[in-house]
Amino acid sequence: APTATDERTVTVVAHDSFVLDEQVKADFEERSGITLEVRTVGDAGALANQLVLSKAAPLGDVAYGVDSTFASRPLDEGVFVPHESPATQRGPQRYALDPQARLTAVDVGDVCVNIDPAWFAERSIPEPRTLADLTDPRYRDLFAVPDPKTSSPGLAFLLATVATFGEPGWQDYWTKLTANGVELSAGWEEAYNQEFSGSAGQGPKPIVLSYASSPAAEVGADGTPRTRALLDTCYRQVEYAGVLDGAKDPQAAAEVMDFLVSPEFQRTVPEQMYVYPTVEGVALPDGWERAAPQPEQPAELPAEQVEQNRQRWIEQWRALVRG
Amino acid sequence: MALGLHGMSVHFGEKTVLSEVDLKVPDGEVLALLGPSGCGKSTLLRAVAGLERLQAGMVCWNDRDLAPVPVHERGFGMVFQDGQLFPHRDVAGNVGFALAMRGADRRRRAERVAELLALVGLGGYERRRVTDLSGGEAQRVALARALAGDPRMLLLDEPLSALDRALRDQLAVDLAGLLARARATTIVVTHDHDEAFTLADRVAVMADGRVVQVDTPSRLWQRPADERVARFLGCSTIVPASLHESREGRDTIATCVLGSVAVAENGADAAASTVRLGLRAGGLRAVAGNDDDRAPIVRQRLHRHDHVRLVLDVPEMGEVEAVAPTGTAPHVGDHATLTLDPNGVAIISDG
Amino acid sequence: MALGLHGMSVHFGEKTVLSEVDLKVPDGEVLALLGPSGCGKSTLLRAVAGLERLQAGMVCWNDRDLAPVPVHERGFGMVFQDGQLFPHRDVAGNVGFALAMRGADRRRRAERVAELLALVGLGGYERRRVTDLSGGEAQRVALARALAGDPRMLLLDEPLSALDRALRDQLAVDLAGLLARARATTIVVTHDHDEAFTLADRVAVMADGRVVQVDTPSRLWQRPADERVARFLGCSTIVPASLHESREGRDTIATCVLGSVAVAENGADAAASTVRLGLRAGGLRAVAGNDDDRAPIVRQRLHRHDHVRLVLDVPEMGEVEAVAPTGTAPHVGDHATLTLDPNGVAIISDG
Amino acid sequence: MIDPPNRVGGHRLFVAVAATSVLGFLAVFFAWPVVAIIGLGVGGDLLGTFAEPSTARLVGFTLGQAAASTVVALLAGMPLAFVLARVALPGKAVIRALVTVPFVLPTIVVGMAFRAVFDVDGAASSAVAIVLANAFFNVAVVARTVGGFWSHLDRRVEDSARTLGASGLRAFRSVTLPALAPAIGSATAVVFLFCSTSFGVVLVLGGGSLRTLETEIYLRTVELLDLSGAAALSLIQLSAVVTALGLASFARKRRESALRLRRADEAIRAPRGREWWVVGVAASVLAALLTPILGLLVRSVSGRNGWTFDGYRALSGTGADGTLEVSGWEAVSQSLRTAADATWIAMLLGLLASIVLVSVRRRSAEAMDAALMLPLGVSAVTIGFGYLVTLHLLPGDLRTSPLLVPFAQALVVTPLVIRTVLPVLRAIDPRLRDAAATLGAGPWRVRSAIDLPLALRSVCAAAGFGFVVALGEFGATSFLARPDTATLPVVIARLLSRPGESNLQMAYAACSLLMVVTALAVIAIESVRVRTHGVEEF
Ligand SMILES: Nc1ncnc2c1ncn2[C@@H]1O[C@H](COP(=O)(O)OP(=O)(O)OP(=O)(O)O)[C@@H](O)[C@H]1O
Ligand SMILES: Nc1ncnc2c1ncn2[C@@H]1O[C@H](COP(=O)(O)OP(=O)(O)OP(=O)(O)O)[C@@H](O)[C@H]1O
Ligand SMILES: Cc1ncc(C[n+]2csc(CCO)c2C)c(N)n1
Ligand SMILES: [Mg+2]
Ligand SMILES: [Mg+2]
Repeated sequence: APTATDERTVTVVAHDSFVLDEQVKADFEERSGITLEVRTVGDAGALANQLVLSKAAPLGDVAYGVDSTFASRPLDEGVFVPHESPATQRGPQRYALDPQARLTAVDVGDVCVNIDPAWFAERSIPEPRTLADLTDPRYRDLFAVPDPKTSSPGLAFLLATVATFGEPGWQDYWTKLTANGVELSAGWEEAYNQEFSGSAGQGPKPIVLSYASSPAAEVGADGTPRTRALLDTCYRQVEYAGVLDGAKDPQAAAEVMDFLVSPEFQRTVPEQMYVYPTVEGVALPDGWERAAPQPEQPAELPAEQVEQNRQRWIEQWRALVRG
Repeated sequence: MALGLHGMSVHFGEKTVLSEVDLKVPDGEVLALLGPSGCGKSTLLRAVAGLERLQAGMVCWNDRDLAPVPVHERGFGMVFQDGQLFPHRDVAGNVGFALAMRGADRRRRAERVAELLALVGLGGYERRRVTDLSGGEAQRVALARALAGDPRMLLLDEPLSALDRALRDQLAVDLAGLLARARATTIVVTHDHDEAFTLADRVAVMADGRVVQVDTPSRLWQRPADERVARFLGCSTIVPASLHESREGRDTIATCVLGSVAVAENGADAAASTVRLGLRAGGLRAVAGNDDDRAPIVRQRLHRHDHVRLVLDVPEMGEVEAVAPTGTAPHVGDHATLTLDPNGVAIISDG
Repeated sequence: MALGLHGMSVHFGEKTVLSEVDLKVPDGEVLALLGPSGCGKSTLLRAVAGLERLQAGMVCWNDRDLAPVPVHERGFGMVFQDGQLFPHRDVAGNVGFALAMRGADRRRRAERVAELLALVGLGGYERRRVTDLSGGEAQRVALARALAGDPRMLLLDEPLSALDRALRDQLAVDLAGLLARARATTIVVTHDHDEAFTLADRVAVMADGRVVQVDTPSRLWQRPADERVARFLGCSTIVPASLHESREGRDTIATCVLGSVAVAENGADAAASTVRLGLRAGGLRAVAGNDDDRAPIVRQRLHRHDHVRLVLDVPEMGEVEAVAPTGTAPHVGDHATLTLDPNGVAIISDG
Repeated sequence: MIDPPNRVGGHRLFVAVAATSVLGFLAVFFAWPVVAIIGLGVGGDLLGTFAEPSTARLVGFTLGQAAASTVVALLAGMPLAFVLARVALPGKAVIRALVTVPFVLPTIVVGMAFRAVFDVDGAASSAVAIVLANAFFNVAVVARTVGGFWSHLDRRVEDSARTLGASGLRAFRSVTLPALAPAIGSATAVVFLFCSTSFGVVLVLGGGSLRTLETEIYLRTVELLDLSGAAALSLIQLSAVVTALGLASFARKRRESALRLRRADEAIRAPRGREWWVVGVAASVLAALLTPILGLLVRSVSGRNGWTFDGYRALSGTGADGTLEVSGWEAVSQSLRTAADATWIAMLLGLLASIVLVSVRRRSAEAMDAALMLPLGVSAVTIGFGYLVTLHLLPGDLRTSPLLVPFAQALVVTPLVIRTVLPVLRAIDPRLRDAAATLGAGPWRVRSAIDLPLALRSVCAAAGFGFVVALGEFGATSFLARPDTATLPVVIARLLSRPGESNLQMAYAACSLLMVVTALAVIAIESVRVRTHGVEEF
């Protein structure tokens, strides 16, 4: 068994949203004798691409947060080495991408349309439920969405429409959506913080694209969420972790991988990162069941299909929406 | 009355630099401004131009207060003591500036610039950078620049001080002619007494921020208003004297311990029988030799370009300055005989 | 030989500003540098100080080439023509600069600064900003600053030009005394001929980048090397003359169309029997009245502070300048009689 | 030919060493990474990217919006520069600090503020909003660079123009403006570069539809890993920047003249006549700058249910559910430390470079000057990704070193230091140095007794401004900073990327804190007063 005196450090290269609960981290370090260092390098896209670029001299030992839409490139480039934690079989295997098990699904995020129920209640307008509802003239000028080219939830939403309406149905859908006055922004930040009436920004629009987990952050003093995710509009993004080829201490890196799918860590991902654990049997925090239940049948597209078509879909979308 | 200054005062912070200056410069007159270093001459010119804020008083032109007229509409040309050429413009760009401000066309401007440069002896300097000029060249460019605008009034702050004597004499004469022709009212600061004579109709003497005397040049030299003016104008020896008419009754004779001399008396105060005489070095002529034991003794002897200047010890009087011709001047330690020369004698009228 | 310039040339681009200047200034000598505006005086001083690149030649000190000695190690103090006071230092900070560079302690520095300021008549000005000084005050500060370092050589570029006559005369005398005591070798550029006499042991005259004559002041005035120098030194009339000994055999007499005059002959070329005379205005004295029809006629009459300057038309000669005493000067249109005054007559030796 | 001896010797060696160090730094931390990352893309379809019609549109829009923003910033900045330099006003340090504050505001925050005001639906109104927002950031550059220089100009040159018949405005145009030209040129170049690499503003206000080379390079590099496309665009960006700099230096071909510099406080007086108009315009500009600032301050204390200090209270924590690894206060101290490091590195480099630039021949100076400006004109992403593929080759993997952040920031700050100090150094009359030399000052003493004090004000201003730039730097910092060494802008961006009222509230509070820290830092750095014996603050 490793002793605490071993000078073992594992650097986790992660996207900007990665947060490690201090207590859980301390416990792990105490238990394993491994010091964890976190290095964040940008959003999920930036992470994947930086891993590729720094393949020859990796930035760390373990990568956290490679997203299904960006996974194929690092896999093709051989950035990761296989490692299969025993816990992988208790959930993460559902999202397996790679027969060699070089990537392990560590969390899932569901990008869903969020609404501000109070806004609808005040005006006695029925709440929308599905993607199709959003093209209804009743919801004209009420929906804010980030651009799929410049924003990762924006891309997920485009994929949701593709998954829902198929090709070329998604294009008709977007034509209608545009005609219905969808508000585009470059980033999620503007759409959610500035346009959305349900957030602290108290913007003008009661419908916004965000995450299934967002309502958990918008819980008022009375303990009830102000906003609600439309669970029939979701698209699932899966995030993976893996051991980097060239890790200084592959053994320690493997231990960290095991840690990432351990219940101790998995339990923290909702509160820390607003995503859901991949491991079964890990309970969501109190209140999440009500405020941010996980959608049961989110849309999904196979990673390789996304990889192949992403560029084209974005271009088509651009042509459609931007004219 | 072209220019009138009435009770004009200028302060810099606590310091009063001009106090209650009254001065009138009639149309077309050239007034020379003389005064010790730091007495406020430059400040006076700047105030007239509208560049200094008056604490009190007025600057009038043809009896109209100039306070509401901004600097550039006064039509006053100025040569600054330190030139203040525009470093970003070449010589022609500097000289032609006033014309450009008036929208004169390019050809007209070039002609006038060439004309003025020729006047100041810098023909062909149009394209030179002003930062490469010698001190005297820069000063001449500044002069040409001020003349270019045909100003109704010229304010010249030591415009010729950096020039050698020959050029200076010539430019002073040229300038005098030019001023006379243009009938531009002018105030010129100068330290050169001869220049004041050549150029000026009247001379104002300043001291400590005040104008203490204004007179024609010859009257100023002959009748300084007080001892300070007299000393400033070169009278190194001041002696009491009595006035009386000459035997022929045509001249007034002044008699002092150093002898008697005919003085130009302008009537008025001939009555005052005791006055003080201010003697310039040239007012006392020394010749070697004097048998009297108590005769003046030469203490110091300095060559000047056309005479010798002596300092002599006169018993019961102290040191006096005198001149002697180069060839025959007494030597240090010699006894000498002093005579008064009317050209170097002034009557101080305050006494 | 303290300072020696050997074939020194300085160009600015195409332009030759100094060409092959040879000049020697022995230890402790004060040399005045005279010359028309733009002839290269300032450039010569700058080159001696090490501030200009020499195209050719050498600057030597005690016969050692100064080329390898950087400016700041030459120990040459300089007063720049336009002062160049440090705007970010007050008066004391400027005057004490050289002492600070040597690491003199604060007390010593303050004492010396006070002493020098008193010398230039600015006692108590220590804390004044240099940008608030009048022109003359600034120039005196620049002088004090250059003196503070006790330089072994002083290069003064018109150090007194912005001062009124009285102060200037006094400072010139003070400066002369100071230079004599300090035995500092000095080159002083001046436009004031009297100042050159007061200060200088010898005078160098420049023209067009060349030194054309170096002589003692009196010899220079009496024997200008050529017509140009003579004209530069004020000889407005040049006439041929013949030399012969006076009847008593003591003096040399020069005779020209305007009369005869005794000239100081320094032996040597007394042999040359025909020379040219350079006449300054003061070399011709005019008195009113002349019965000869072909006598000179007064054309112009200008008052100077202690005499009248006349321009007369002399038949078969053209215009000449002459002086007359203020009281008795002939008027314009009068016939006049001219006499030569030995003090204003120079013999031009080249001819 | 014989050199004047004061221009040779040890000093020349120093200049050589200084030039080598500065260029060495530039080579390692700028040229190498940029060349390497562009090199990775060169194999691909560069020509294809060049030829795309969208590329021409990108270039056009990038340069167009940058030029327009620069013009607006100049027009708005000049009256402020005048007021800062020439008008007697109490509390001018505070105004100077306020003018500087916009510079540090995170672009996303400013973008959102402008979005709230402008209806950014149409491309035209977005473009206008982009231009105004860019100008909003950069008015400070103009006001400070030009104002600092202006305060030392001798008012009497204007006086002489006035006596020659020039109205106040004419005198300004024909005499003051040419004298200010070097400072205006400096400011123009800097602002133009900032605006042509404007990123956050363009994204937020362009709503994803208006794109510039910078946003496109970012997307291609970071999201698409289309290195060849990015390389093509980077090459275009570089050549556009080099061309613009070249044109600028061609335009100021006329030699900068030595000027009579005066103490800064000498030309200050109460405004007269038409000057009041200028003061009025300056006041409006100031009001316009203050509006978003005040808006942010108000926003930071208003919550869903009225006034609240929750945001400020949250600063002592790490965000809701531990969004951050550091508390707000730790971020402040990290920001201050990093910015201080960046500032001293940049001051060192900038001053060395300035000395080199005034000491070498004009031609080489121009080239080196331009080279030092380039980091402002190259995308932070290009540099950041360049680091990724190069810096591990140096001993000690710098890519993960906390030192890299100040180095990267120094790269941006150094040109600013040079642009502020150099015009003053060049305006010093060389004859002052001559005078000092004749009084026994060697080349070093001349630097320390003449150049340094005369340029000190602008050196301090450069330090102050450089510090602010480092405080506000986001592009490179967000790439390189580790979560436990996050600076305030990084923290703010982080908070904004999370849902929840408390995060948003804390983001606004952090923004306000950043502004306050900035204002205080500017006031502190620039009020450094030097008064040794006889040397007054200049
Ligand atoms: N940097 C320069 N470039 C070109 N020409 C110059 C430069 N500096 C001076 N000159 C020219 O060299 C000549 C000599 O200048 P210098 O300053 O030595 O004259 P000076 O004898 O001191 O004249 P002044 O009595 O007017 O001061 C002048 O004609 C001047 O225009
Ligand atoms: N801005 C200023 N602040 C304070 N004092 C000043 C300022 N400008 C000038 N002075 C002082 O005012 C006095 C008058 O200055 P001014 O320049 O008018 O003198 P001046 O008669 O022209 O002297 P000079 O013949 O030496 O040029 C001087 O003692 C000077 O020091
Ligand atoms: C358009 C534009 N956007 C942002 C800033 C603000 N800014 C703060 S620090 C810094 C340095 C480079 O990152 C920049 C550019 C600006 N001035 N101009
Ligand atoms: Mg004066
Ligand atoms: Mg000169």
